[in-house]
Parts: sequence; structure tokens; C-alpha cells
Amino acid sequence: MSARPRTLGASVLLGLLAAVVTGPTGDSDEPLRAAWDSIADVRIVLFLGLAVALWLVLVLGPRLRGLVAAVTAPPRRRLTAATLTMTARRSVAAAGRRGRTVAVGGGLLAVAVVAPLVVSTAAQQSMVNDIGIYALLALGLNVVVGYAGLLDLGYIAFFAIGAYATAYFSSSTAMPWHAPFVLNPFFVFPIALILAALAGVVLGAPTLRLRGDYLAIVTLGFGEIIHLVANNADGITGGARGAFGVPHLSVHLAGVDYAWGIDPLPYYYLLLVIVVGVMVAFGRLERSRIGRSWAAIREDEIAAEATGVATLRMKLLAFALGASVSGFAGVLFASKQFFNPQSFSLQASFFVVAVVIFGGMGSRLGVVVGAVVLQGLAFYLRDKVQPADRYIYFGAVIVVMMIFRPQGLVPSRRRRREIELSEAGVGAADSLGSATPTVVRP
Amino acid sequence: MGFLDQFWQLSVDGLMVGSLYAVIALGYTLVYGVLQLINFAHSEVFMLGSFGGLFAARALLPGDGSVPGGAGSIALVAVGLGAGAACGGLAAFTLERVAYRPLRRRAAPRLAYLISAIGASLFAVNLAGKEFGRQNVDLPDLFHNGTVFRLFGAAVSTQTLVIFAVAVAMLVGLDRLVAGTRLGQGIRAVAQDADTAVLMGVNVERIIIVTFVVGGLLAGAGGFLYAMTFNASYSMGFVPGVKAFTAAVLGGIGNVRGAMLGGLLLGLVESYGGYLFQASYKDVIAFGVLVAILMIRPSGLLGERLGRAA
Amino acid sequence: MRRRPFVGAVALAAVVALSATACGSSGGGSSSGKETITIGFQGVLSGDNQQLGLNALYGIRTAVSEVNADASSPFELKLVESDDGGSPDQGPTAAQKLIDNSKVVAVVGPMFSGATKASEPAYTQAGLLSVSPSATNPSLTKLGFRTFYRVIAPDTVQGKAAADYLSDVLKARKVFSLDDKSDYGTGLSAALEAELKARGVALTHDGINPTKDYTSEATKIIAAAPDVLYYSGYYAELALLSKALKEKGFTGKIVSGDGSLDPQYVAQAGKAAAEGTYLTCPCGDANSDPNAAAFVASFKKVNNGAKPGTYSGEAYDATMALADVFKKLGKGADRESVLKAFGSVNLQGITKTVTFEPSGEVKGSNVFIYQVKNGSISVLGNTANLIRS
Amino acid sequence: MGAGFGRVFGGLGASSTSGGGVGSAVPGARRPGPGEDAAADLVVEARDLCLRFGGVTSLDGVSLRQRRGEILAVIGPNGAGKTSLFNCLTGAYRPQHGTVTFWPTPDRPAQLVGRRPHAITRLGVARTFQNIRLFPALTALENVQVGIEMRQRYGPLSAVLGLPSARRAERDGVRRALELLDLVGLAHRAHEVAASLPYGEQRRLEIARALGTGPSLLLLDEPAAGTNPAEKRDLAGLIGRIAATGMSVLLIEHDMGLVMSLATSVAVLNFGRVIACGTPAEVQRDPAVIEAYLGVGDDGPDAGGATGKELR
Repeated sequence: MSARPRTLGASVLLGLLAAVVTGPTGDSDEPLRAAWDSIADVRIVLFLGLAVALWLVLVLGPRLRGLVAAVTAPPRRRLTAATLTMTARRSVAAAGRRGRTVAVGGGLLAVAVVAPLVVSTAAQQSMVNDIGIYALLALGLNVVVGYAGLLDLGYIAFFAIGAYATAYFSSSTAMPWHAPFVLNPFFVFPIALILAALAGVVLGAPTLRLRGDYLAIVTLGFGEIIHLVANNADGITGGARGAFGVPHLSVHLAGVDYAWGIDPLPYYYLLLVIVVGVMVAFGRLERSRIGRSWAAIREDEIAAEATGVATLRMKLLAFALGASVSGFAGVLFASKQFFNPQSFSLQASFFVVAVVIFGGMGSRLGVVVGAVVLQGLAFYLRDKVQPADRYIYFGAVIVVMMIFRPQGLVPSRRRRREIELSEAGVGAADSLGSATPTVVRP
Repeated sequence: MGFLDQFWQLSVDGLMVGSLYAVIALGYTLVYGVLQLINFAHSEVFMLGSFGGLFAARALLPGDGSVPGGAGSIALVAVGLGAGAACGGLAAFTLERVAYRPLRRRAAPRLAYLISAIGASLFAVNLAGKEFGRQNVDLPDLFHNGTVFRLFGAAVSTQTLVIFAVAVAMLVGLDRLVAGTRLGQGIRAVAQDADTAVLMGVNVERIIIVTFVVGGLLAGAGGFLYAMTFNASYSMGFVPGVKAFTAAVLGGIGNVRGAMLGGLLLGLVESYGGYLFQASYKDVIAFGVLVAILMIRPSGLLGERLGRAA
Repeated sequence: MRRRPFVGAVALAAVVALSATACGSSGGGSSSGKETITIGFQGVLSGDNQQLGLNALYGIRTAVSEVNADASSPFELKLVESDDGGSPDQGPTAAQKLIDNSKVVAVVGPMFSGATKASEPAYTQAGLLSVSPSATNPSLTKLGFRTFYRVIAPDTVQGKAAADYLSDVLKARKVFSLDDKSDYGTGLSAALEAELKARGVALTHDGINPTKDYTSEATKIIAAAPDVLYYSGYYAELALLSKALKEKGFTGKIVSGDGSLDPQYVAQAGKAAAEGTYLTCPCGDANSDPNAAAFVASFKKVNNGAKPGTYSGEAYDATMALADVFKKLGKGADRESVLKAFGSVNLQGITKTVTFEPSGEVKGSNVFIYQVKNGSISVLGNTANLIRS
Repeated sequence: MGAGFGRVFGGLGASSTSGGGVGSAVPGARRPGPGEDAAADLVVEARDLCLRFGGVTSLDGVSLRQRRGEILAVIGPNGAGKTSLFNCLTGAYRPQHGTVTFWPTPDRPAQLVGRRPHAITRLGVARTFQNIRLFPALTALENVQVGIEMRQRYGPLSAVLGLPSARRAERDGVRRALELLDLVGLAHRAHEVAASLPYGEQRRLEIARALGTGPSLLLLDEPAAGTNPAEKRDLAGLIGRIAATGMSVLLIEHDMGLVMSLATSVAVLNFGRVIACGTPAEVQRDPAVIEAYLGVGDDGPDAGGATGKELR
């Protein structure tokens, strides 16, 4: 019974916090003033009311649950022999599921095609810059994080490489340093792809032997180095001034002349095609021997190695593949609009990781949904809250999400199994191991 | 004018900043040692601690902008350290409760903790910005007698001396705590093998909380020291956080003495590097050194066991 | 923990509900029967530089409230804010947000040069006027953005004048030019250095990304023993740098640019460290100019006691210039007419007289020199006059 | 200590598979007599392996030979260095001293020390683990596929484009994997998640996965640990069937019944040294072996090994 007052306490604290978050803005001369003002205000009644309501729901929850569970999400499966057998049966029914997947995919694709037509141009712009580009980045990082189980915190560096490669090859004015010839950005796609993949190999070859967290910090360092060099090398990249004047994409082929421009919509559809293409390609990869090798490495690296999987080479492959997608996205971004080194900050790298985990690592659809939801949330909050406070809500949503759905929005089947198993104490959910001392498992 | 002429001065500068990195790095290393988890929100613990200490010290300052000097200033530093530590500890406790514990209960994959930490960090940074304003907040120099002595020609001010001394005292104190007390024994036991530790009657949940709080106390006190010279602001945590994390890895994450060594070394490398090259390349140099060292010694300078540290 | 998913759903719902309650609190409806004209603001309202954005936003709000309080004004102004985080990534979306809102007839912003370069193509395409209070990159008016105006002089103007002042008045023979590696800082330091070089002044250049730790940089500066340190960057960093230099006993003069002309500089550096610092600005300073006392007073009133800071005055002037145009246009001001009329605006603002070259550049900017004296920033005068005397 | 030595060697009664000749593990380690058994068709030969961890010596000059097609069992008390030996053979540990030569085919010797584990597996040495290490969330079929596919050559591009060669390889892989599952008696479990299989089946799945890599030497680390008598019988039969195909099997096992019934020769390890080797019958009589087993106190060889306690 002592849990109830504690739950009430927590609810009230939450209510107070919400009051402070939504309350007035303070300053450093009277540091506690703003918090006090938001609590000593009539509004507090509303928040306390909400807190009590929350408490009631929590306390009465178990009883209400039966009713609500049927309507809302099905309860999380417990790992039992029965579940596992069920999982197995589901696997047997793979063929039937494939059909359903195609149907769902087609439906989602239709939504993706129609969606931009019913929203404002600003939203379209955001669908390109924020959602589309980040979905592409997340798909690439997903290969590294989700498939191979490696943590890359400097992923945006490859994006930068792609963008600067575009400026180098496709414009003679964008950067002080440029190619002696000018290429249509379309031709830069393969170049950037290869350059970024090479960069991935160069970075990965010596570092992939490092354990998970060391790899994380080395990649983080690499990302920062690229970012700082881009910002400092005035004579080469143009430094903080950025690269202005990279031409838009255009096609002049067999009578077809089309040029992309400022309008975001054509870019959206181009991105959509690319994203879907990448999803399909990585889907095939995932179901091939390569995908199975990655899964093996993720689940038990030692066993994978003993089974003949060239773990280092497979990780390097993942790294290079992920990097190349990032470089690809960089070309698209650079040809779409002006950029400067700010676009390649450490925070951007973190954000891509957040999109991948939030969406559900290892799941192609998941990471795209992650980009849609997170960036959509950011866009939604633009008008709803003070811009300066936007990231308070954003941060809160991420924490709440991770608490209640650590596997992400749309986890992949394989990953879900891994996580269920890891929760039951079998195997590891990623090659980084579990953060949980095994003893605290319930 | 040459580098060698400034060598000692740069060393003093580097050691002062490095000692602060070391203090923050301990928080990363302790939590990593116990949970094998990078506590990415630790930088915000540091930020909140520094605000706490700074506001406490400012509240006690006379309104006319003067500083008491001498013993009065020492007392102010003590108050600031205490308040900073308290805020840092509280922040770390809350962080563990809200952003980590629920995940631990669910045995979430490790990356989920990372994202939860990033979310918590975004929340804390922007809430602090909202509550305390987005301007840097200054604490008047508590000591105004400038240089107290010269070390090989390098000027050492009272402020520098105080910061370095307090930081080193905290480092030594923590090292003793981990090496020589029952609590430290518990921490080391959990770090080495949580399963066995629980069989030996160690309360793992408690050790985890304590580890977070100890890291928070240090980061909070370190935050006040940082704010004494470098001002405080809502976004102040990120950079020293990344640096301290780098320092922890450099020394061998999970290793208490490694974090100290890594912090001091990183401070020195930055100081020398910033002098020898354009200062904006100093992070490039710092990260370059990190990568180079990890290539040669993949588990950091001193290896990585918290348990082995003592 | 069996009931977790349910709790999760509730908690998520709660968060959404709470954030929903928080919204829509801003924006007062107009009570009088006056016509409402909507203007937009695109600036940096999130991220590390948001204080600069707030400075500008508060300036605009001050102008808006003054216009709306003025009974003789035939219209009321309504402000729509759009945050670009100061980054080019978010620029196009932020701009589009304002473009989409058909009521918006003119925009104050964008603030940073990078975001401007990313956003301006969209404004140009939409024919929506944008008046930047703070983007100083010299190239901006040469990139073919026909909708771009700025009420602040480009870096070249300030850099040249500052260099003249350093060598003629401060008699600097050796200058340490430090920039913050931002678009603004590198632009200003490049202009300054070009002029100093032409005058044969010995130069040391260094760049340092904004940080809090200037200890070793101070050592480096002192080791170079310059007569003058010119910092191209913002006040928050200059304050820390000044503190570090003071502690290490730097004896040269510290000079900085418009990014540091903010009372917060003195507050954050402490009076002792800030004392004597020179600041150059192609602008009048509201806080020290007695003519702007009314502005300062109304600024404080509108913005809960905040003082005008860097770019507040410019943003105010930009808004007032817009209001001036609206007044002239009378009823039915739309994007096209506003854009056409804005080039010929002539208004005595608090930072300068606002008139424009055809390129969108503000005309004949005088660069003023300020100095921190007794803990407050006071004006020394116009560089041209100071050099002559 | 309760286990009497006699009972240890009590025999299981399963049919013994006779294949190679007399075991040729070399006692006395240091001097593998030159020319001794020179004509023998060896599959693997370890010479003078030394492995130390800090101050602990795990292998102290172990030499061992195995003939092609032979089932060689390595026995010894806990901590005698059996698994360390395995790890040296498979590249998981790198011995400080000594060599391991492996003949994938009689005319092509390869040095194993210094190679990475996957390279050794590619040469044809497959292993299982003492504490089963399957890929728990993959299905049984996928587990075996991983082993088979590591020999396939098609790259990411072929996979993405779905080239015929890739599809063919994929189909072949599945077919081969099903065959192997059938061999170990798990064909009906092909699409079940590995972690959901009962313990004994997991053991067999691990063997199938190892066989998938196409080895000429199969290393089994305590395959019978933790299995019940029925499972154990099945297992013995399975190992017998595998050996009957001509596969060389190196076996670590505590269960003496299993060892005595299966092995063609036995090597006994104690304190990181080979103290005896020979046919099961010879070893059984060796005084040094009896001494070793009787002298280890409470941790003695858990006779039947059926409890699987010493697994941990």
C-alpha cells in the first residue's frame, strides 16, 4: 500500500514539473523566480488536477487495464516457451506474412506519395530537409547500429564528405578549392558514394577492433575533426562561410530536361524514390548471407567468428555501406540548398542515432518512422510552444518513449526477438552487451 | 615568444583545466565501471551543479559587487562547492531514477540508455535555459590578488591554485573512497562482477544509486570550480562533457586513476596544441591524440577495470 | 511491471495534453477596429545562440508594442515568429513557414548569414521582403537576392573603420586579431586584417571556436605582446577572454566589434576586466545614447525588464522602418507593394538613419567607437571624427 | 569425491566406432620424437603449446597429435587446460609458445597459431562451445545457414540486385542446411528460434552449425554436458555417425562412459600437461591418470558427468 502515496508524490512532482516547463521564462538574477511564479499561480490547480488524475489512473490502472487493453496496444508479451513457439509458428507463416508486408508497404507508400500534397509548403520543406534527409541518414546508420551492432557517433561526417564533394565537383564558385571541371550533381552521386565509403573504410579499418564504447568515442572524435576542419580550412572549404552556389540537380537525358529548384516538392519525390530504393536494397541485404552474418555478429561475436564469419570484414562492410548512404544524402542536401559547417555538428550525429533507436534499430521501416515522428514532432512543436522551449518537450518525449518502449516504435522482428531474449537473460541485444547487471533482472 | 618560453605557463593552464576535466571524467568512469553505460547526461549534472554553486555563492556576496577576499572568499568557495555538489548529486539521483532505472528494470538494450540520456540532456539544458536565462552568468573573481607565486616563470594565481588544489583533493578523496572503504569495495565488486556481488550480499541497486550520486557530487563541485573562472550558462555542459568523456576513455574508461590521468593529459594537450597551431584546431589535436592512443593501447592508458584501479 | 504499456500510453497522453495546454498563450487579439498587418520574424530562437535571437525578438516586440500603442497609427502590427536555430538546415523551412502565411507582408530576419543564404532563395521566389538586423556577410547583397535588405553595415565597413582607428588613434603597431571562427567573426577579421596589412601594421592572426576556457589563449596572446587585441566575435566569449587576460595581466588594449556591444559584456566579464575595452560598431548604441532613452525605457517595459542587447536596436529599427512603409502605403499593403516601397525608406532610427542603396545595403554607415568606462559602455564618437581630431 | 574410478570407466554400452589406429598424443610433451609416427596421416598436431594468463599457467608444453578420421578424446580434471587447448587450436587464444599444424588435406599443412578464428574455421576446423553459443534469436535453419554461407562468395551488390548467382547460392545454402538439420535430427525444428529449443537439441544444432562450415576436423567441447541419458545416447549415436563419414573429431568430455565408448584414443590433461595418452583401455590403467583423478579432492571428475554441474 505504501506504493500509493509514493505514486501520488511522483505524480504531483510531475505536475509541478509540467507547470514549471510551461510557465514563464526566468533569468539569472532571480534564478528561482520563474519556477516559483509558475507554481504560485492559478494554473497550478490544473496541473495538480492532472497529477491527481494521473495518480488515479495509475492506482486504478490494473483494474481499468482489462478494459482499455483491448482498445489500445496489446500487452507486451512475456517470454515464455509459449511465446517462443508462437514466434516459431510465425516464422513458419513467413510466406503469408510477406503478402501482408507488401500490402502494408504499399499502403504506407501511397500515404507517403499523397501526404505532401495536403500539407503546407513549409511542411513540405520540412519533409525534405528534416524527414527525408534524416530518414536516408537513419537508413544508412541503421546498417551500422542496427545490423552490425556498432555505435557510430560521428556519422554525420560522411554526410559532410558527400556535401563537400558535391561543392568540389559541381561548382567552381562554391568553395575556394574546386575541381578543374564542373559536373552535374547527378554524376557526383557515385563519386560521393565511393568517397564516403572509402572514408568509412579508412576510419573503420584501424578502429573497428576497438570495443563498442571506444569505437563510439573514436567515431565521435572523427566526426568532430571533420566538422572542425571544414570550419577552419578557410582556403579549401570556405570555412564558416559555407558553400554557396552548388547547382540544383538537373536531368538532360534523351530529350528529358528537368531541373530541380527551390520548390521542395520535386526534391521530396526524388528523396522518396531514393529512400524506398534504399529500403528495398537493404531489405534484400538483410535477408542475404550478409544480413545473417551481421545478425550473428550482433548476437554472439565469438560464436560468429568461430562459425567462420569474418567479423572484422563484415563490420567494415557495414561501416562502408552506412557511410556511403550518408555521403549520398550529402550530395542531395548540398544540391538542394546552401550549407555551412554548422550542418555537420556533433548534435546532428546524435540526432541521427536518436532517430534510429527511437524508430527501432534494425528495422528499415522503423527508422524511417522514427525520422517522421521525431522530426514531425519538432515541426509540430514549432507553432505550439515557444521556440526556445521546443527542445524541452522534445527531450521529455524521447525519455518517456525510451522508458516505455526501449525497443523503438517499429522494432524489426529479429531485433524484437533479440530484445525479448535479452530481457529473459538469453544472449545480447547488441554487440555492446547489456547495461544491466544480470542480477537486477526481474 | 617561442613555445619553450611559454611551456610552463601553458602547463599550468593545461593542468588547471585538465584537473576539472578529470573531476567530471570520474562521473563517467564510475558509472561506466558499474553499469558499462556511457552516461551522456552527465554533462547536464555538471551544468546544474555549477548553477547551484554559483547562485549560492552569489546570494552570499554583498550587493555592491565587492568580494570579501581572504578567509571570506575561502568560505564562499566552500559554500559554493557544497551547494554545487548538492545540486549535482540531486540531479544525478533524479537522472538515475527517471531516465535510467525504468530502463534497467526492463533490461532495455544499451543503446536505449544512450538515447534516454540524450533526451534527458536536451530536457535539462533547455529547461535550465528557460529558468535561468540564456545569458552567461558571471561570478566575480573571488580572489583578486592575482599571481601568488611563479613556477619556473609561470604565473600561478590564487584562483588557479584553489581550483587545482580542490580538484586534486577530490580526486584523491575519490580514489581513497573507491580503494579503501566498504562502499568502495561494494562499487568495485559490482564493477567486477555484479552477479557475484549480489551473491556476496552487495545491494546492487544501492550501489548504482550511490555511484551516480558520487559522480554527481563530484561533477557538481567541479561545476562550481568551473563557473568560478569560466562563468555558467545553460549550454555549458556539452563541451566539457565531451572532453571529460574523452579523458575517461583516454585513461581507460572504468578506471578511476585513468580518468584522472586522462583529464590532466587532455588539458595539457589542448593547451600546448592551441598554442602551437591555430587555436581552433585544438580540439582536432585533442581528438587526434585520443585516436592515436587508442590505436596503440586499445583499452586506454591504464586499462579499464574499476575493480583493478585500487 | 505488467501494467507498463498502459501506464506508458497514459503518460504519453499526459505529455501531449500538457504541451497542448501550453500552446496558444501568445498573441493578443486586436480590440480596436484597426487594420491588422502581420510581419514575420525569422531568427535564432533555439540552440546555443538563442540569446542573440531573443535580443532581436525583444527589439521587434518593443517596436510592435509602440506602434500598437500609438493611437494615431492607422493599423496594428502582429508578429509571427519562426525559429531557424541560426542554421542553414532549418532556414528554408523557417522561411517557408512565413511565406506560407499569406498574411505576412514583410519579415525581419534572417539573422545569421548562413541561414540567410539558405533562406533567401525562397523569399526571393515568393517576393517577400526580408530585412535582416544582423547578417553582416559582405557577399549577401551580391548574390542576387532581390528581397534582401539589411539595416546593419557589412563587415567590410566596420573592419576598415576599426583598422583605421586602431592604427591612427590607438597607434597600434602590433595587432593580435582573434576571431571566433563563425561566419560573422571570420568575415570581420578578414576585413580588419586586409586594411591593417595595407597600413603596414604587424599582425598575428588566430581563430578559436567559442569556448569557455580562454586560459591558454590568453597566454598565447600575452606571449605575442600586441598593442591591441581585436576580437571578432560575440560578447559572451569576449567577456571570458577579457577575464582570462585580466587575470594574466595583459597590458594591451582590447577592442571588439558590434557583436560585443552589449551591456551583458560588462556584466559577464565583471567591471574590472571589462574596463577600458573599446568596441566598434556601425551603429548607435541605445544604452549609451541619450536620444534612445525612450527606446530603452519602453524596451524594458515590454520585455520584463530586459535591457537591449546586441542587435536589439537594429531589429527595432528594421521593424520601425517597416511600420513607416506601411504607414505610407496606407490600406492594402501587400508583399509586392511593401517590397517596392521599402527601398526608398528614410527613417531616423536609433542605431542609424535607415536608407538603402539599391543593392539593399544600408547607406553611409558611420562606425562609432565605444569604450567601457566606470563599468558602463559610453560612446567616444564617430571614427571619422575621432581620426581627424 | 564420491565417484569411484571404476565407475567412471564403467562404459555406456553404446557401440564403439573403430576408425583410426592407436592414439598418438605424445606424453612427455617436450620432445615429440622425431620421426615417430612420421608416416601417420595426421590431421592436426600441436607442439609444445604454452599459454599463460598473468601468473597462471594454463597450458604448459602440451603436444598432441591426431590422425585423420580418428575420434580423439581429451579428458582431465576441471582446470586441467582442456578448453584452453581448444581455444588455442581455434585461434581464440594465442599461445605464448608452440605451434599447431593442421592438414586440411594430407599434402597441405597449415600453421594455425596466429590466425584469426574465422580464418581457422575456413581452413576446416569447426568447433562447438562448452556453454552453448548459438545465435539465440535466429532460427535453427538460419543458424546453420550462417555456417554454410561463410564459404559463399557473392557480395553485397549481388545480394541487393538479386543476381541469379546469389539466388542460387542462397537456395543451395538452405538445402544444405536442411540436410544437416536432418542429420542431427532437427529437420522439424528448422524454423524455430534457436533459444526456444530444448537443451539437448541446442547441442545438436550447434553441431549442425559447425558441420555447416565444411570442416575436416570437428572440435566438440563437452557435448554431453547437461544432457539427460536419452539425449546422451542420441548424441553418442550422432557423433558416431559423423565420424563414420571420415570426419576427424576432437572431443572434450567429462562423461567417461561416452568417452570410452566413442573415442579411438584418449589424451589426459592435468595441470596443463599431457600426462597420458593411448587407447581408452591403456589410459584407464595408467597410474598417473588414476593419481590425477583421485588426487584432485572434492572437485574430482564428476563420475558420470550427468549432472552437468562442472559446466559452470
